[in-house]
Amino acid sequence: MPEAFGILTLATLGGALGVVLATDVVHSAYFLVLAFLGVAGYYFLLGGEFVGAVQILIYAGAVAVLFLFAVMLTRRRADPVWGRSPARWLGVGGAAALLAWLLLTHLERHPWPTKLPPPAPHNTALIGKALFRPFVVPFEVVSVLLLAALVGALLLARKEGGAS
Amino acid sequence: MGQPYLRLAAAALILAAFVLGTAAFLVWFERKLLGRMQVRPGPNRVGPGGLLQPVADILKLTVKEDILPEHADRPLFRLAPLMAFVPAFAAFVVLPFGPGLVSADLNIGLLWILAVSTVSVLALIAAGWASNSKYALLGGMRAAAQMISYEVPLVLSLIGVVLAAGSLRLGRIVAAQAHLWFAVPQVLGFIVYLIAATAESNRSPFDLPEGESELVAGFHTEYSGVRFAFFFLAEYSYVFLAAAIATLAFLGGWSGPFLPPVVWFLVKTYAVIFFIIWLRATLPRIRIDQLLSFGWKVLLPLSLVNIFLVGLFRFI
Amino acid sequence: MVLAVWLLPLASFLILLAAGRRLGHRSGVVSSVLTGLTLPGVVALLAAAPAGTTRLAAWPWLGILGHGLSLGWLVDPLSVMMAGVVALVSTLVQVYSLAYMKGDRDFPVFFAEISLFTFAMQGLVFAPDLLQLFIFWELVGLCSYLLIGFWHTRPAAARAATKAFVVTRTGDLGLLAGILLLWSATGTLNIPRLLALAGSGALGGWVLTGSALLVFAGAVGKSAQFPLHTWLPDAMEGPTPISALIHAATMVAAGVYLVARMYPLFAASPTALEVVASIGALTALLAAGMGLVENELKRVVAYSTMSQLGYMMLGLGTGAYTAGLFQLFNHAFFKSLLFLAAGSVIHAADTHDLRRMGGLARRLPLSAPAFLAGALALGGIPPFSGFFSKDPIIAATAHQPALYAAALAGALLTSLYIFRAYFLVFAGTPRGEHPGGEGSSAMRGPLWILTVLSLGSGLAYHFFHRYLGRHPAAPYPVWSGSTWITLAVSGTGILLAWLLFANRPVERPRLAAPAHRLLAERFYLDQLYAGTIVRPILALSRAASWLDRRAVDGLVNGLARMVMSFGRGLRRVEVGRAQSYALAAFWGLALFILLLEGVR
Amino acid sequence: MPSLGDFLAVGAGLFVLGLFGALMKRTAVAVLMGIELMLNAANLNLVAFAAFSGRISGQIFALFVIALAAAEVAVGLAILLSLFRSRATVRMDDIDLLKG
Repeated sequence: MPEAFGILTLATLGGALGVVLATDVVHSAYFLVLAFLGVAGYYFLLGGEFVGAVQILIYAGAVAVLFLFAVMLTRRRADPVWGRSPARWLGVGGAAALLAWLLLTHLERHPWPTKLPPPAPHNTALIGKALFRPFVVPFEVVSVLLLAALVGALLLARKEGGAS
Repeated sequence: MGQPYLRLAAAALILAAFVLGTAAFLVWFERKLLGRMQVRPGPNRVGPGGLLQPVADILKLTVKEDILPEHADRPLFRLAPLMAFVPAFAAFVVLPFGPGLVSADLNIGLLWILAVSTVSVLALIAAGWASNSKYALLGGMRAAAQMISYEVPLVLSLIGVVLAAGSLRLGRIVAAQAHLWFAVPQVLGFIVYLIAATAESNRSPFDLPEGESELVAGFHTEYSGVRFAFFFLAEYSYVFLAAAIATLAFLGGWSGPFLPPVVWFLVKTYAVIFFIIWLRATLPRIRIDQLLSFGWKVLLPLSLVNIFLVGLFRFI
Repeated sequence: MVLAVWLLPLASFLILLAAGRRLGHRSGVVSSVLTGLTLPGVVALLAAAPAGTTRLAAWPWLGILGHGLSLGWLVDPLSVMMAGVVALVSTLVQVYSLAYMKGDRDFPVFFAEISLFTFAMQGLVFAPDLLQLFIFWELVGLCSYLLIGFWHTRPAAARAATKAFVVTRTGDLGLLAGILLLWSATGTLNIPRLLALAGSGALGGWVLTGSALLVFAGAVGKSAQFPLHTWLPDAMEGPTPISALIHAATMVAAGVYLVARMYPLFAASPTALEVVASIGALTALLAAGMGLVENELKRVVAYSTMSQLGYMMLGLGTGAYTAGLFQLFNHAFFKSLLFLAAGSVIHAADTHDLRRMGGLARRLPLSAPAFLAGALALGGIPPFSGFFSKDPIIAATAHQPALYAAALAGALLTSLYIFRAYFLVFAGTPRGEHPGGEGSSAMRGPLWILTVLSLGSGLAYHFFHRYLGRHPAAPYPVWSGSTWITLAVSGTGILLAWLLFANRPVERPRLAAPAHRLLAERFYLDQLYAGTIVRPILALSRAASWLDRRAVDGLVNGLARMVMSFGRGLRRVEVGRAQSYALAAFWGLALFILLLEGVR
Repeated sequence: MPSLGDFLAVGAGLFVLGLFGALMKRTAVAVLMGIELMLNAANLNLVAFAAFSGRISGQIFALFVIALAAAEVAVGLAILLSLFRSRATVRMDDIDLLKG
């Protein structure tokens, strides 16, 4: 377990770092996939196989592909962070450092539980029931939103004057 | 502490051997079958009935010069074949060959296979992109478009099975077919699945990403040697995987009289593989726009009808 | 029912507002039909509110210091009568306007404004609360302003509209002051409660008299009574149907209605009643005199309106409550008739000037008798309706010699001026080119109906008296001792008019020249106002304007310049880049969290 | 055995990196990637809390977030494409129509 956690942390944070530091946006996208997979691994570790599988399916399978398509269609690859102005570095770097410091000091102050309660045997079934009983309304709202996003994205991405 | 990892490593090793062996065998199987269907002998020089032909091929590929195209995106170029193979391998992990004969019996097995296999799109795009060649890039993009399009009917056709079995665990799905194979009540879903799975694994008549007459060899045009072998391996792994899922989800899995379950499983799987190869030998390649509109306008509605019917019958 | 009567015109207004342009000419039909539909509602109300009953409905609307202002309705014989008049005249006038306004560029706007007016008028009539009454009172005033200035491209119309607005506003100020006075004295604006207070004597002394007189000031302005009468003749710049509806039958009668509505308040104060009666008598006399020398047909009718409103006030002031209201009722019909007939005449003669008309009787076979019927009703000749209301009013003044003399003199002048107009228009030979003839059926129908009503509405005398009677006291007899005198006086007027004006080619000043000038210049009241009120106010306004431009604007502009320069500074920060904004937002959040940390 | 705090720390790191990327990158696509990283960090926290509290709702929330993120990416990239078509740029610094 600690070993798995370590490997996943390496993958996740390494991937995220790669996203930020890669000069090629395509590389960023693949680093992003690494981070996504790492997060999915955490979900498995935490007993949420369903969410983990969905994470792989949606993020690694769909979102990442969308990103790659967008990169290739907009034909811009180089994006080095190193070329930004010192002021920008100071502003953003300071902000990030400040946030990290704030979060980590707060995390340290609190005694967190270390023992995971035994995972429910029918985790996926539980999720299904929860989705269709107490969470039906948000579920339906999300489905409507997805439909709206689908139509919206289609309209936006269609060529001007849309043939057919 | 070391115990579970040791077991994991052993399972992985066995699986890897099996995947490699299966892929190699499939290469021979397909070539031989295609040859017979086209009234020619097929491979017949190396070993009995040409059975050792794949071994020779692999030896040849490993010793071949590894060519890196100029201006290629080196890290991605090197990574792409692995990316293609690893998801296939990961999918095998949850595949049950018989009762209890499974590396990791996840309770979301089917979903896991679906999720993991989508990741292989990334490999095709990476290969196409990194080769810095327009044929490769076009092939990669086509592959991505095709796989994303057929992912939808594929998943939807399996939802009917999940609904009927009430579980995502592959073992349970097989058990639910003790009396009747799902292929019978859900014949619509079965057909949709077969077509979509064939398209998913980029096989003829849906082999547009590597259509020789248009794109040379598609996304792996620039690949040679071991890297090419990996793509080859991955493709045949997917064929096996697709057939195995068809067996598990629609054809009653390993259940059958007299023979041991593993044999039944392999027999059914190879029957499906035989059918897929038969398709390749029979049908011409279709056009890209036909491909996409067929997926969205025919398969998708059909799979939805299937789900509706299953729900209706369960409700009754 | 009330809601239907009240809100149908509003619906019509909203429809025309939204779709007037698209409806085009059909908009008038829509409006007429919707307004006409309120008539059955009024009939139903009449059946539902028998004499002596009061139904009150009010919903709290705005709370101020615990006193709820409410919106609702008050249904009693008085309001039902007035609503009936409004609905009937409004419907007839709209039908008439379908033809009269045909081809006007702003045809739908015209009907939208009439609908709004009708809605406002009904709201005023049914108001159970003085504040609601005031709101609709002002809305009615606004509609009047809009409709007088309907042809706003004509400078005279625009000026007349402004004048009407400003002059009536002067009276409204009094009304508002009266309402505030009543509010501060009693803490309620509910009309029945106020009236009960006034009737029980709980309200007395100077508050009672003061508030009554202030309310009366509002009525004076609306009803064009002396000294706030100057706007009404000018208001004739508006379209003739508007003159008939607003400036004869309904809005100007709202002043009389207000006095009747608040009658117990006046009845409790003899001083107030005296003032009402005196003003009424004075207006009746003066307006009749001015009408005598007027050369514009519509203005003659307008003066007669003022004069008749004076009679109504006189009736109310001398305690002839039902007679005064009956005069309002009858007047609404015969005065609309006169206006609509005058409209036909103007339509046909293409001129407003009496001196250029003549001999039109043959050309206008319907309008001539219609006008004659209106004139006879106005002159108080039996059996026309005016007789049944005017005679009791004059009879009621019999014990007050001054008022009686004024009323009789007014009656003489009334017959004289209206028959002067009649003879000048219809008798004799034509004195000008008269291109047109009788209007279309849409114009003739209302004329017919109003002619019948002018003939017949007097017969409702007994019913009206029973229905509206406040006191159990015996009704004034239709035929009393003074009736003979009144009839003789009116007859003399007609005879004089015939002698002086019939068959004369061109009118010559028959009266002594100075008197004629005095009357023609309307007693110099406009000039007086110009000198004593308008000019000082203008000077004050100029001073205020200077102060406003230099001091106030300077301050405001300075502030604006400050804000602008501040904005210019800020603009540099607004580079339009989402990332910069996000960064700034994040820093703000981070500093906020840090601040919270520090506090803890 | 990692504690809840460890998961939260990973989430925090992921969030900080995502923030850094979203604010620092020049290409709009890369900025969107940073935003996705932040969303993932939030999701990780949700699932971690859900697991350690033994309740399922955190996972449900994570599912919702995943769905919404997918929609957001689709629409965001579609906007980007139309922007690229009309202005031929995806540089964040060139997209300054909000300028005052």
